[in-house]
Order: sequence, then C-alpha cells, then structure tokens
Amino acid sequence: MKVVAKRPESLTDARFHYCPGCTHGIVHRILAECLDELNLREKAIGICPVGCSVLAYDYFNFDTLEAAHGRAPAIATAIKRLLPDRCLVTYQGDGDLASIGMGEIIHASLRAENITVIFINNAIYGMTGGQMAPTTLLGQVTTTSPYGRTVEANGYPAKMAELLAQSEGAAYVCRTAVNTPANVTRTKKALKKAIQMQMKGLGFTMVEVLSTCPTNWGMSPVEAMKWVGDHMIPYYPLGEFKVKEEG
Amino acid sequence: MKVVAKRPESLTDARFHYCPGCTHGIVHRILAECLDELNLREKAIGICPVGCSVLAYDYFNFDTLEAAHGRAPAIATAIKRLLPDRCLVTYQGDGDLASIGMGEIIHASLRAENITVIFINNAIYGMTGGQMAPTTLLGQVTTTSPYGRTVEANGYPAKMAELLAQSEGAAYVCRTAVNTPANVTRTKKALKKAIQMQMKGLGFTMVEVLSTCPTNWGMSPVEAMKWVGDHMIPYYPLGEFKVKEEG
Amino acid sequence: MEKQVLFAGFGGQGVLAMGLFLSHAAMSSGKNVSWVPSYGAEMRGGTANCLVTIAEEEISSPLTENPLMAIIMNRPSLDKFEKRVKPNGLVMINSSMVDRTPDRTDLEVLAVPVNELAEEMGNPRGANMIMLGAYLEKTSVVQVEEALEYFPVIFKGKSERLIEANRKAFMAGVEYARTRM
Amino acid sequence: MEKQVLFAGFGGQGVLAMGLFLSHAAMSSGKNVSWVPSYGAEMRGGTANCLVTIAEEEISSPLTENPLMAIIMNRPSLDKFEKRVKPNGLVMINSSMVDRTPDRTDLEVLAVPVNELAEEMGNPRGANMIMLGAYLEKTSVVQVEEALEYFPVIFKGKSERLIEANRKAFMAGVEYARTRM
Amino acid sequence: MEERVLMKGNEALAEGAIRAGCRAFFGYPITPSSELAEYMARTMPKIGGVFVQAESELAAINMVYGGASTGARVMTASSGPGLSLKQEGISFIAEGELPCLIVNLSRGGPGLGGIQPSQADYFQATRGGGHGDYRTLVLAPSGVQEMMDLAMEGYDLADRYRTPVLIMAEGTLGQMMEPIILREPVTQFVDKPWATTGCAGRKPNIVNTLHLDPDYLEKRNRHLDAKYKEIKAKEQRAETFMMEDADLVVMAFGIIARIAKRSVMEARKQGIKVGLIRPITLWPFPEKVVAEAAQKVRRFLSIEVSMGQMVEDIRLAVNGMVPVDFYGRIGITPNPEELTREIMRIAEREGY
Amino acid sequence: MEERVLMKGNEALAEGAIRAGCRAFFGYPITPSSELAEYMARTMPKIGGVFVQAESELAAINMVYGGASTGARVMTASSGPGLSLKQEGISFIAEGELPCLIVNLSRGGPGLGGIQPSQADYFQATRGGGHGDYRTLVLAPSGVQEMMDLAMEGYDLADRYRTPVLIMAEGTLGQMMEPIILREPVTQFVDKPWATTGCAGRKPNIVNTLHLDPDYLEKRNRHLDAKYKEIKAKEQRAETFMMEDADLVVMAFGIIARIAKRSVMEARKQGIKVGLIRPITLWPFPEKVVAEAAQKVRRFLSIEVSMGQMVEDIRLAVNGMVPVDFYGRIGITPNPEELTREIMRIAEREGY
Amino acid sequence: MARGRLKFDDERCKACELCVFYCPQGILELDKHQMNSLGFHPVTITQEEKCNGCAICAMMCPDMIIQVERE
Amino acid sequence: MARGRLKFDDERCKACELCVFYCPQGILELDKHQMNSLGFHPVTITQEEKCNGCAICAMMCPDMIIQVERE
Ligand SMILES: Cc1ncc(C[n+]2csc(CCOP(=O)(O)OP(=O)(O)O)c2C)c(N)n1
Ligand SMILES: Cc1ncc(C[n+]2csc(CCOP(=O)(O)OP(=O)(O)O)c2C)c(N)n1
Ligand code: SF4
Ligand code: SF4
Ligand code: SF4
Ligand code: SF4
Repeated sequence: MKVVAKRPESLTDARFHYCPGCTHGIVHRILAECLDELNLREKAIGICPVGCSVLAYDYFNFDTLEAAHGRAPAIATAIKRLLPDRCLVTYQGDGDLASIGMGEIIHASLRAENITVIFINNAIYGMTGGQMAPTTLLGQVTTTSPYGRTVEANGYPAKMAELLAQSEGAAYVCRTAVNTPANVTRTKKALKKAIQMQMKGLGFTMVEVLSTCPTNWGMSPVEAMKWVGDHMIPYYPLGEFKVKEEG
Repeated sequence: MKVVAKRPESLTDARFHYCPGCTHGIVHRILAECLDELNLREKAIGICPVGCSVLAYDYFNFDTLEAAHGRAPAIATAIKRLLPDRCLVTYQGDGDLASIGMGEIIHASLRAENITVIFINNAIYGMTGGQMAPTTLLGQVTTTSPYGRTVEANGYPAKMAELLAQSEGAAYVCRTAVNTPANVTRTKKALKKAIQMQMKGLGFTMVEVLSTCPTNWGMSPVEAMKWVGDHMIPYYPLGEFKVKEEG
Repeated sequence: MEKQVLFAGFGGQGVLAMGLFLSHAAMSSGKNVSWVPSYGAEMRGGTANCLVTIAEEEISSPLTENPLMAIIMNRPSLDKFEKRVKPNGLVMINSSMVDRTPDRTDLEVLAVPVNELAEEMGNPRGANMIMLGAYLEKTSVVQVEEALEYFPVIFKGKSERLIEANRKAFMAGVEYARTRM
Repeated sequence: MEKQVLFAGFGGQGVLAMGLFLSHAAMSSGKNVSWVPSYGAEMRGGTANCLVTIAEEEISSPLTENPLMAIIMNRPSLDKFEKRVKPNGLVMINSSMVDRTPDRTDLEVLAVPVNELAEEMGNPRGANMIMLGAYLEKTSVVQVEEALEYFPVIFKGKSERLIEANRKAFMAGVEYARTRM
Repeated sequence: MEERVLMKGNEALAEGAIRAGCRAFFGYPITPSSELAEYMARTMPKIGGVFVQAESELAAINMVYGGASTGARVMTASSGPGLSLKQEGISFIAEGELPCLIVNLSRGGPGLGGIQPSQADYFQATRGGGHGDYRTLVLAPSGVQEMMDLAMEGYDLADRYRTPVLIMAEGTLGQMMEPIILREPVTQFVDKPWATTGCAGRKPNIVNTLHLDPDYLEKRNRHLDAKYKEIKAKEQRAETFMMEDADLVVMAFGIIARIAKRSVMEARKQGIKVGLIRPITLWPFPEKVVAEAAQKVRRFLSIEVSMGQMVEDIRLAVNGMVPVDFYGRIGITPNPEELTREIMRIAEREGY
Repeated sequence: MEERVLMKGNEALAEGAIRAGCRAFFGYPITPSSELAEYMARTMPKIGGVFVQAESELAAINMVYGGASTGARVMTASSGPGLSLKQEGISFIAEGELPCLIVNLSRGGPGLGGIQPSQADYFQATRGGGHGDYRTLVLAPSGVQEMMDLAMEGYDLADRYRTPVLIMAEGTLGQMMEPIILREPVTQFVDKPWATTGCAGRKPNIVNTLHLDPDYLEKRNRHLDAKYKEIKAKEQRAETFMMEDADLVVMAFGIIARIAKRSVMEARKQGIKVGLIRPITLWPFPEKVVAEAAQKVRRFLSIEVSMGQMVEDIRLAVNGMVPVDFYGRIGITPNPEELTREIMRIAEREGY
Repeated sequence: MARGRLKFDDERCKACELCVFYCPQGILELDKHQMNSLGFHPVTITQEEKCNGCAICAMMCPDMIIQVERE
Repeated sequence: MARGRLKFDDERCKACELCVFYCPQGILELDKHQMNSLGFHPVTITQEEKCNGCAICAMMCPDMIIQVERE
C-alpha cells in the first residue's frame, strides 16, 4: 500500500488552533500541497493577515510575515519588487481584504503586482467574534447586524472577484469553494494555476475561496458546509472571472 | 435683451485661485447651476477634497467641509445618515478619490450611500506639483514617472467609472468631459440627473469628469483641451455606465 | 471583608454563568460585587475563568492573586489555581472531571460529582447550577433562600421551562450538600 | 561678514534663477553660500522671492529679517520689502515694472529698466540676467570676470545658444551699470 | 437605595453615551472594544440613532468628523492599532474644533501586540499622537459606574470646549461587571450655530482646517493653545486617598488605581504612611494636586501597565522636589498582593 | 579643498540615503516632501533600485515593513498628515525590529494646517505617536550637509539597533540650497540572518508582532525597553556652542538652531553670556549634556517652531535645577533679529 | 446687427484664451494693449455686431468673466 | 477485502464530523467511548474492510487527522 494522503512538507506539524470544522485548515493544506508540488517552498514568502489565520506563520513551513490588518498586498508588493524571483502569497480574510484592505488590494491589482492572493470569504469576522463583514449576505444576522443585514443600514455584500476582474492588472481571478470534495479539488487547481501565472510574471492573481465559520455562524461544521452551497454560492457564483493570455 | 449667462447664486463672488484655463472652474460653475436650478442651495452640503480644489469652500455659496485627503465619502456618509433630507456632494480629484481614497469611495458605493460624487479626473496631481495619479495615462511623463508611465513600474491607469459601476449600491455612474461645449452641456445634464437620483434616495451617484491641468501637463489651456479629446477620451470612454431603474 | 471566589473550567462548562449568577444574587441581596472574566485570546476554546468579589462596603480591588475560594470544574484548572488559593481557603471540586484532590493540606476541600448528578437528573447542562447550589449551601456567601427568590430577576427573559430546570438543578446541589457532605 | 541679498518679483520673472546664479558663482569662487526660496503655497502663481547669503566663513543663519541688499523686480515686492532692507542698504529696482522709488532716504537706490533693455536686445526672457549683470558690476559681491568664467559650469547641460544669450544679457547689464549709472 | 443594575463596562459606557444624547456611532471592530459597537448596533436602530460599521478606523474617525460637524453627539471606539490609524483624523477634529467622544479600550502593543489590558497608549493620548500642536481631553475611568459617568461628562466637556474627548480604559474595564446606578438622560444641550446643516436662513458655515496664510495659521494655533491653557486651569480632576500624612504617594489611573488603593490599605495596616493620587483626567494632568503633594511627601511611586509613561508627567509636576519611582508591568495587570510587596519594599529601603 | 556641489536639502538627503545603500523608496506625495520622492523616481531606475509611488501613506509604510524585512535598506518620506497615517505601521516596524529610514519634512498643523515649516511633530516623533511602548531614533539636521550625513548615519544606527530611524527636518531644510561635500558610498553592510528572503538552506524566518501570551508580550516589551535604554546611554548627540561661561543656554534644533546661533553671537557681542545646545538626536534627547549644563548655568531658553514640545524634555533633564523659558512661533520661522531681541529681553529682565 | 451683448470682468480674466478658441464667430481676442492687476492681457471682442449671443464663450470660461445677454 | 487503510491522529481530532459526513462508504463515526485531551470524541472507522482508500475523508478533514494508504 502506498500513502495517498498525508501532511504536506510546506506545513509544520503544529496543531491548528482553528475551531472544529473550520475550513481555514483545508485551505492551508491546499496551499501547502501546491507549493510542494511546484517545488516552491524555499522560494515562498507568505503574508499572514490579521484574522483567525493570524497564526498561520506557525503552520506554514516557509518564510512568513504577519501583516498589519489589511496591508498584506502592500507588504507583498515591496518584497516582490525587491526579490522578483520569489513566490509571494498573501492569505487574507474578508475583513482584512475587503473592508480595511480594500485600497491595498485594488491598487496591488492595478499595479499588476506579481503576487498571489488567497481570499478567504467566510461572510463574517471570525477572530473578533462574529461581526458583519463586507461579504456578509443580506438578511444574515451578525453581532453588528443583529436584526439581519439590510441594504438600507449596511449596503450590499462585496463581490471581490467580480470587482478585481475589472482591473487590467489582474492576470487571474477565480472564485472557488471548499464545501465539497469536487470543489476542494477545483480550489487546488485554481490556486496552482494562480501561482504558476505569478511565477511567469503575468500579473496579479487571486483565488477567492468561499469558506465556513461554524462558530460564528452558530452551525455545526456539516451544516455550515451545506450553508455555503445553499446560500453563498447562489450570491457568489463560482468560476474564473479573468484569465490573462500569455505573451 | 435678457441675461443668458451669468454667475450662479450657489457660487460666492470670490475669484478662483486656479491656474489660467483650469477646468476646475467650469465644473464649479456647473455644480452651482445645478443646485440653483434644483433649488437645493440651502439643503446642499459640499465636501471639498485635498487637492487644488481644497479652497472650493471659499467659492461654494452653501455649507461646506474641507475633508482629510481621500475621506470625503466617509464624511458625507455620516452627514447624510444624520440629515437624510440634505443634498450631499463630494468634489474629489483623482489622487483624492482613486489613490488614497479608494477604500472610502468603493465602500460608500457598496453601502449605497445617497450622496453625489464629482470626480475630477485630470490624470495628474495638481496641487502637489505634477506627480503621477492612478489615472495618469501609460507613457505620460510626470514628476514621479519621469520616464513615462509604464505597466511594469506603475501599473495600469484606474478606470473608476467602470469599477464603481460594478457596485450594486451604485445608482448612477457616468463619465463626461468638459473639453467641448457639447460635453460641458452633457456634464451638466449628468450631474443634475445624479443629484436628482440622490434626492430620490436611489443610492450612490457619481459623475467622473475628464478635466485638464494645463500647468502640470505643460500645455496651453487650449492644447490641454485638445489633449483630453485626443488622449484621455480614447482610454476613458464617455457615457453612462450604470443607471438604476426607480422603484 | 471582601470575599473573592474564582470559578474555573473548560469553555463550555458554564463557568462565567456561575459567576454571573452569584454576582446577581449578591447584588440583589444588597451587597457590593464585581465580576471579572478571564480575558481570553481572540480565538475560541481553551480554559475559562472568572473572579467574583463580594463585600458589604465599597469594593477596592476587583482583582486578586489569592482568592479565598475556588470552584474548580476541570483538572487543568486545579493544577493551575491550587497554589493560589488563600491559606485555609475553600476549594470545591467537580469530582466527575477532576481525578485528583489538592496536594495542599490547609485547604478545605469539597468534592461534588456534578456531571454524574446532572446526567442522573437528565439535565447535563445543569452541572454548573448544581455546583452553585452546593456552594451556596456550604458557604452562605448568599443565603440559599435569597438566591431562590432572585431566580426570576436573574433569569429575566428566559423561558419558564429553563428557569425551572435551573432551579431544580440548583436545589439538587443544595440537597447534595445538606445530605451527602 | 555675511552679505545677504533678497531677490523678489512675480512668478515668471526668473527671480529664483537669479539667486541660483549668484549662489553658483559665489560657491565657484570659493565662498560659502546658502539659497533659501520663499516657501509658496501648494498653488501656482503669486510672488516669488529668494534669499542668498554669502560669506567667507561658515554661514550661521541662512535667514534674516533685514537683508543688506534687495533686487526688486516688481511693484508689490518693493511695497513689501522696502522697510526690511538694512539701514543704508542697497536696493536695485526694475524700473520697467516699478513705477515708484523707495520712500526711505537712507538707501542706495539703483534703477535699471531691464524689461525695456531686454526687449531692445530681442531677448525678453533675459531681463533677469541683465539685472544680475548690473548688480554684480555695482557690488562685486562676485567679480564680473569670475562670474563670466563660471558661465559654462553654472549652465552645465544648457544649449550653447541659451548660454550665449544669457551671457549677452548679463554683459548688457554690466555695460548699463558701467556707462549709464 | 436607588435601583442598581449589573452591567459590563462596555455596555455602561455605551449606555452612558446614549443617555448623554449620543445618536450616532461609527466604528470598526477590534478586541476588546467590539462589544461597545455591538451594544450600539443593537440599540441605535431602536432609538432612531445611526450605527455604521465603517470599512476601517480611518473611515470611522472621518465619519465622526462629519457627524460631529452636524452638531450631533457622535462617538467612535477602538483599541491599539485602531487608535493609531485614527491619529490623522483626531488632529483634523481638534483643529476643526468638533466636539465628539473617542474611546480607547487599550490593549498591549506595540504592533499587533496582544489583547491584554495595557496603559501604553498614554503618550499617544496625552501628547497627541497626530501631527501638530493639539490636545484631547483624556478621561480615565476606574470602574463600571465611572464608565457611564465619564462618558456623560465627556460630552459636556466636548461641547463646552469644542474639543474631542478621549476616554481611555484598559480592556478589563470593558469586560468586567459591577452594579451601577443608571443616570438620568440629558435633556439640555448647547446649541451649535457653527454646524454644517445646510445654510437655510443663514450664511454658509464652513468646517475647515487648512490655513495657508502663515500668520493665520499662527493665530489658529494660539487660539487652540489659549483654549488648552483654560482647560488645564479648570478641568484637572483627581481622586486622593489617605494623603494627609503620607510619606510615599502611589500614583495610578484606571483599574490599576483601584488595585493600588487596596495595596495602600494593606500597607497602612502594616504602619506605612502611604497615600494615593488617581488622575481622572490624564490630560490635563492633575499637576496642581501633585505639585502640592510634592511639598509635603518624601517620594512618589508611579504604577502603570506600561514601561513608564505617566511617570514623565509626574516628574514634570514634581519638578525635582522629591524622587519619583516607577513600577510597571506589561500584558499582565498586577494584583494587589504584588503592589503591596512593591510598596513595602520601597518603604523598607527608604526606612519610612 | 574637496569639490563642493550646490544641492537642495531634499536632494542631499535622498542622495545620502542612496550612498548609504538605500535601494527602495516607497512614498506618497505631500508638500514639502515630494521633491525627495521625485529625486528617487529619477534615480532608482538608473541604479537598479525600486521606486513605488504607493496609493497612500498607509501602503507606503507597510511597503517599508515588507521591504525592510528582506534586509534591504529602504526608505519613505512624508509630512504632517502623512506621518500621522503612518503611526500604526511605525509601531509594527518598531516591534518587528525592522531597520529603515523614515523622513518627516515637517509642516504646520494640526489638521491640514499649512505647508510652512514647523516643529510641532516633536511629541509624535519622540514619544511614539503610535500605540504601545516603542521609540524611534530621531535625527534632526540643521543644514544641507547634515541632510546627507544624517541620512547615511541613520541607516547605520537603524541596522545596528534593528530599529526604525526618523529624520525630522523643517520643510525649509528640504527647499534650501547649500554647497556640500558628497560622501563616499557605503560598501560594508551588516548581514541580516533574520530577513525573510525564502528559506532555502535554512529554517523559515518569521517577522511577527503578535504576542497573545501575556508573559511573552511582557518579555518582548522588556527586550525593547532594554534596547532603548542602551540607545539612550550610547547615542545622545548634541552640538554645543559658547557654553563655557554661559549664564543663559538657548536650546533649539533644526534650522532654527542655526538662526539661534547667529543670535547667540549677536548677544555675545553685546556682552551677554549666552550659549547654545543643539540636540542632533531628539530621541534619545541629549539629557546628559543638558543636566551637566544645568549645574552651571542660570537659565534655559527653548526656542521652537511649535507651541512648546521639546521644552518638556529640557525640563525633565534639568529636573528643577534652574528655570526653563520657552519662546515659540508657528508657521513662521523666526529670524535672527527676532531671537536676539528675545535673548536680550530675558538677559535684561534677569540682569545677566 | 448684433443679437448678443457681452460684458467682461477684465480684472479677473486670466487670458487662458479658451473663449477665444471656442467662439464660433471668432470675434474674441486678447487685448495686448491692456494688462490687468494679475498681469494678464484681458480678452475683448473685436466685432460686436457679429455676436449672436450663443454664450459658448461663457460656457467655456473657467472664471465666469463673460456675462452674455441675448435678444 | 479493503483496498484502503486509514491511520488516525486521535489526539488532534476535533470531532467536527466532516469526514463522517463526506465518506462515500459511510464507515466513519465518532468513538463515544474515547475522549482525547482536547475533550473531543475522536473519529474511528467502523467497517475497515469497506474502505476503498478514496481519501475523501482526508481531503475534507481541516486538521489532517487521517493518513490514507491505498493499494
Ligand atoms: C487596525 C486593526 N483594526 C481592527 C483589528 C481587529 N480585527 C482583528 S481580525 C479582524 C477581522 C477578522 O475577520 P476576517 O478578516 O474576515 O478574518 P477571519 O477571522 O474571519 O478569518 C479585525 C477587525 C485589528 N487587529 N487591527
Ligand atoms: C494624507 C495626505 N497625503 C498627501 C497629501 C498631499 N496632497 C495634497 S493634494 C494631493 C493630491 C492632489 O491631486 P488630485 O487629488 O488629483 O487633485 P488635483 O490637485 O489634481 O485637483 C496630495 C497627494 C495630503 N495633503 N494629505
Ligand atoms: S472563528 Fe470561525 S473562522 Fe475563526 S477559527 Fe473559528 S470557525 Fe474558523
Ligand atoms: S495645478 Fe492643475 S489642477 Fe491645479 S489649478 Fe492649476 S491647472 Fe488646475
Ligand atoms: S475664457 Fe475666461 S478667463 Fe479665459 S480668456 Fe476668455 S474670458 Fe478670460
Ligand atoms: S474531519 Fe478530521 S477533525 Fe473532523 S472528525 Fe474527521 S478526522 Fe476529526
């Protein structure tokens, strides 16, 4: 018998602090597998956000920086400009990327920075305990939209993949999910493609991953996975929104 | 004989400090005429940017605030929420709105704030003496792109109208110019429409106006007007990018 | 004199709620009180604890290194806090979850198998109220009768069923303390 | 002793350039020098002026309220700076643009119609160099000969034609000072 | 006895603000201040008030700038990194002379730091972490009742002096619960003819902080300076305890001050002549009380949850008259027992 | 005599940084610092360096965080409002212990203020306008040559202590021209094993400022504190002038110090025993020199283009030994004549 | 015979020549013989009778120098 | 006869039951008789012989508890 599933080398063996069933763990593994398979671990520099994945620097087995909330793209920009052959990956939540970090992510894309952004869209603020995110769905109850999100009070959920696909500097923009085995596979394909395009210098690449926050959604992990399919995907359609042709 | 063109009431009679031929003056007048004709002067609250139009509070004959660089939409949001029947107009340059203020403008649009944004796109930083703006065209020489703007070094010019049209909270997004009498007329029509939609509570409204900066472009005012038509409009197409239906 | 009692256990054991109940009861009976939760990281899980200070006069310090009493709901909490209880202080232990007794000999130790008792009475989530009943019966920090009076106040807004279940659990703890300790 | 001279006029009159030329010349002739432009608002236009300090020894203060000399290129500048020139100081006035003479009687006043002269020699933009030539001829803050030597250095990078035009204008100023003042 | 309710500090502060007439909250979540925003999110819709979760602290503070300019009583709250991001805005608000309430439920830094209570933002709060010569009134509650009371008083001071008021409290004060007496809602408000509300029936109002003319810029700065001098003269607040015969004066603010109070009692029991001064206003610093005390006592001890910041203000006030010691922790709030040990150590060393 | 070139202060600073090995500039335009960015925009492409016009000061300071973490010598420059926006980032950089150069060509505040030279960001610079217990080394040039020299020394200090270094200069210093001697480019650099450059052949490096464990957070703060104490002990710099027999000591930094120097000479001519201390490091403040002087002189006079900030550091150093006066302007840089008048006024009043 | 009449605020004219450029009749030009206090040659009308009051000059003037009357 | 073999890192299992839910064979469940030091009932396999080593459980496990071997 041969081993078909085990811990990738690009992860340390520290235990994840995430809540039971939190999909941050799945996405961490996917990233690590991509770097392993592309043999990029020693070239990789990861920028961790402020969010539940703030401690990712303990889990990623390559150089990492912990960024100020929302600024990962600016940090990645500077490093990539100074070390153009390295592989820059930012890992950001929806508060980090779509709220406080909106300016940085859009400008990194306009500047066509050769970096790869992993955008974890779990429709809520996890780390701080369940406040509304820019991606929180209409009607969704959070601690800062206690009566459910409404257009009048809170406006519309941000569709970041669609928005960033508008940017001429974006080489690859894709939205995936990790709510089914098939989607996990697709997510890995997309991320691998993004990283490869970064290393070819084609420009800004981002994969938005629809994820879960069972704890703050107040659901079991399995229910949360179903909620992604039933409520998130209908509003946040999956697929590739921008694929830049080479040359 | 009857007077067919004179100074509108919504302007004070202070002399503009703008350089000869700077189109800030034309747009100021257009805004004032719209407010006069809609009888909104006494309901109007204007938010001036940091930029050459920073002193607009001396020219507008209605309540005004001078905003920190880029934050006008946040200021307008708060005022509109507290005084919903007032007419909120922000007046912002391309550094103010598209660079440092990117986060604020996008979120104001996502929140569907009932405000009207006048976006003066003159492809350069005027007040600070001709540095590159996010809207500076490729190849354009500025003091911070001294060898001409390139994708590699500076990325792509930002198309704000296209970007903001993506936002579900945007009720009206239009790009006009003031480089010809016909375009001046269209600009006024567009701005009037935007203000009317704001007052109907339909959501976020913005008119992007392609303008000139003869001084920092190093051209005569007339040459500058031609440059808008020959170089800016081809990259920044004019027209309505989003018009929300009522009800 | 200020009485300070520490409640400590796992996240889900209702430890903070115990402290809150006691605080409410103490306040309702006209005492001064402060409740300070342990200040967990921005992440979930881990141990939870809170410190309740009760006094007739104004409360000076709501914090202390050495509480007079400690209610210990799980093993790690005992390991962590045993040494910090005041000399000759009281330690109440949830013996269903703690497999050892304190090493210190000066402490008064009372063990209550609250999880078993809760399971028995078919209300597993009532374990913390059982402990509380036993605690008040033993210490009269607040009189049991008073505490019972204030149930409606304390659980204002909660369903009758839940209040009733809690009262039952609470009384079970009182009962246990009266009869079997 | 430190000599401080103020150059003042409209934006487009090449006032800052005059100061720069003098600074370069002074430096090249081995003196210490500092050049401080007036610090205009972030907007365009308005008046411009700069202060040049020249000394053999190290320069202590590059700023002053009371310059020893003032080169006045337009009327508003005269109104603004007349009172500030040191007692018995020197004021050179562009008489093509300034329609009055100083009220102060202690000042040495030299008037040069630089715009006319410039127009005459068909080089309107040369007015500032004319003034500079007259100034150096009169004051020898830097020797005219030295200044001429340093033309290539000072205008390094500029076209021969332009350098030549500037030298002509400069000499015209020197001429004017020698013959008609 | 008046009816008391058991309340969390964060809720008491929020409720106090509302009872003082606060009708708009603009904030961005950050531990340990989020509960305050959440209370506002629940309450504002019910009372016709405004709650906006801003996209960032920058947006939040500029919403405060806009909201305050309408004359409404508005508020924001944050912590550590969030306060740093607000510095530009606070500088604008100070120069715009816009009354408002800013709350810092302070946590450990620098950088992302931790979420433990901290007092290390004292310099930022009292010196103005932003650019230019400005100050903000800084109030430091030490219990849940004061969280409510100072929120209410904060608005009075803000309106009276047309200045931003900062409430600085360690995170613990937001988390802890104590029984408090709910204050009567405020019904009288000063009117604000300067507010930008639309110019119907009057000349246009302008809220502005740009002053390109050097002389006018100086005039503005001298105007602010005069205001700050008046505040310094009139608004210093401090609690003193057992100062009559004290050899040693302990100084501390916030919740630490209460812990220190207990330690002072303990030390007194052991015959040490020790007293306490608790600054309630951090700016203006209660320098009068301190300077007076310096005439009589033999030594000061500043106790802070920082590496030593308030101690500078004590030294400035004491001006060399007696020595000023410092004891500090970071991330950990010291317990009464620990502080008593420190007091006794000094007392023995100095033979008090 | 070495060849001298006439240079603007902004260019001298930029050129100095480049000669010190600076290979990346990240900035957002603001008067009066833009010229510096423009010099870098022209030069970096020629020397294979990086120039990025960031979308904001926030992005710029975080690019510095990222750039510095690669071990490269990087830099940013701004003024007033821009510096305020950078405070969060500077706090992160200080805790991340990332060496870098930050320039404040200071202008008048608060708010948008004006673009006239100012020194009113002294508190922000020396106390840390950001959150938490941290300091930045602050260097204050007083002429164009020093603009170059201190930029170069700044990088040495930054690398030696793994700390951000701030250069604070009034806008005038950036605008003015003086002949300077160009320094030799630096060729020796310390290596930085901690840099995040990819983990080829070594264990992964982590640049981090989050410390959720209270004890570790305290450990970190004590580590920084120890470093700051070492800097205080070793790196105080000041220029003294005519101090031998001085009754009155004038203190000023930046270009004002040179103006004051002239006034000191003038006053000496009139027989007044006056001297000058010019802090070159604002933090650490040259308290040793000042404390020593305080033993001998009769009075200090702090001259600042602010409403009085450095004067606090003087008082702390003097610690009550002699009086400390203050003379301040805002928006306007005082001339030597004005300062001489003030010195004479005090001399007469005190009968020196 | 003129259907329009122009009034110029000479003192404020910045001589940008936009009106001159856009005037369909080509009847505006800078008056080189005058200079206002800003140092500019203000604009003037050469053949008043040709003005039809279309007001395009006013529309393109950034500084509202031109007041236009029409029959 | 089993074509796959699973190894569980019991101590780290958080009992989220994602593997249980996604296992196509329905042969995984929480072991109520065990509790790890995190206080969770770790997952276990009920009918080893039915496991075909598809590794879907491992794919969906956020904590990499399951190592899968296949023929
Ligand atoms: C400047 C700043 N503002 C706010 C915070 C508090 N904060 C920490 S994480 C976070 C957002 C977390 O949500 P998200 O980015 O969606 O990540 P998640 O935790 O959901 O994975 C916030 C607001 C901070 N640390 N710094
Ligand atoms: C926080 C901050 N950063 C930078 C500046 C400097 N600044 C003033 S205006 C401006 C941009 C001006 O360009 P734009 O917005 O296009 O307006 P324009 O002057 O071209 O009309 C900048 C960067 C500032 N005042 N505040
Ligand atoms: S809070 Fe939500 S996002 Fe954070 S670890 Fe828990 S489940 Fe995951
Ligand atoms: S600098 Fe440009 S934008 Fe500013 S006033 Fe002059 S022409 Fe207009
Ligand atoms: S457009 Fe206006 S400012 Fe320009 S020349 Fe004509 S009248 Fe004068
Ligand atoms: S998915 Fe992983 S963590 Fe969850 S129950 Fe299965 S093995 Fe345990």
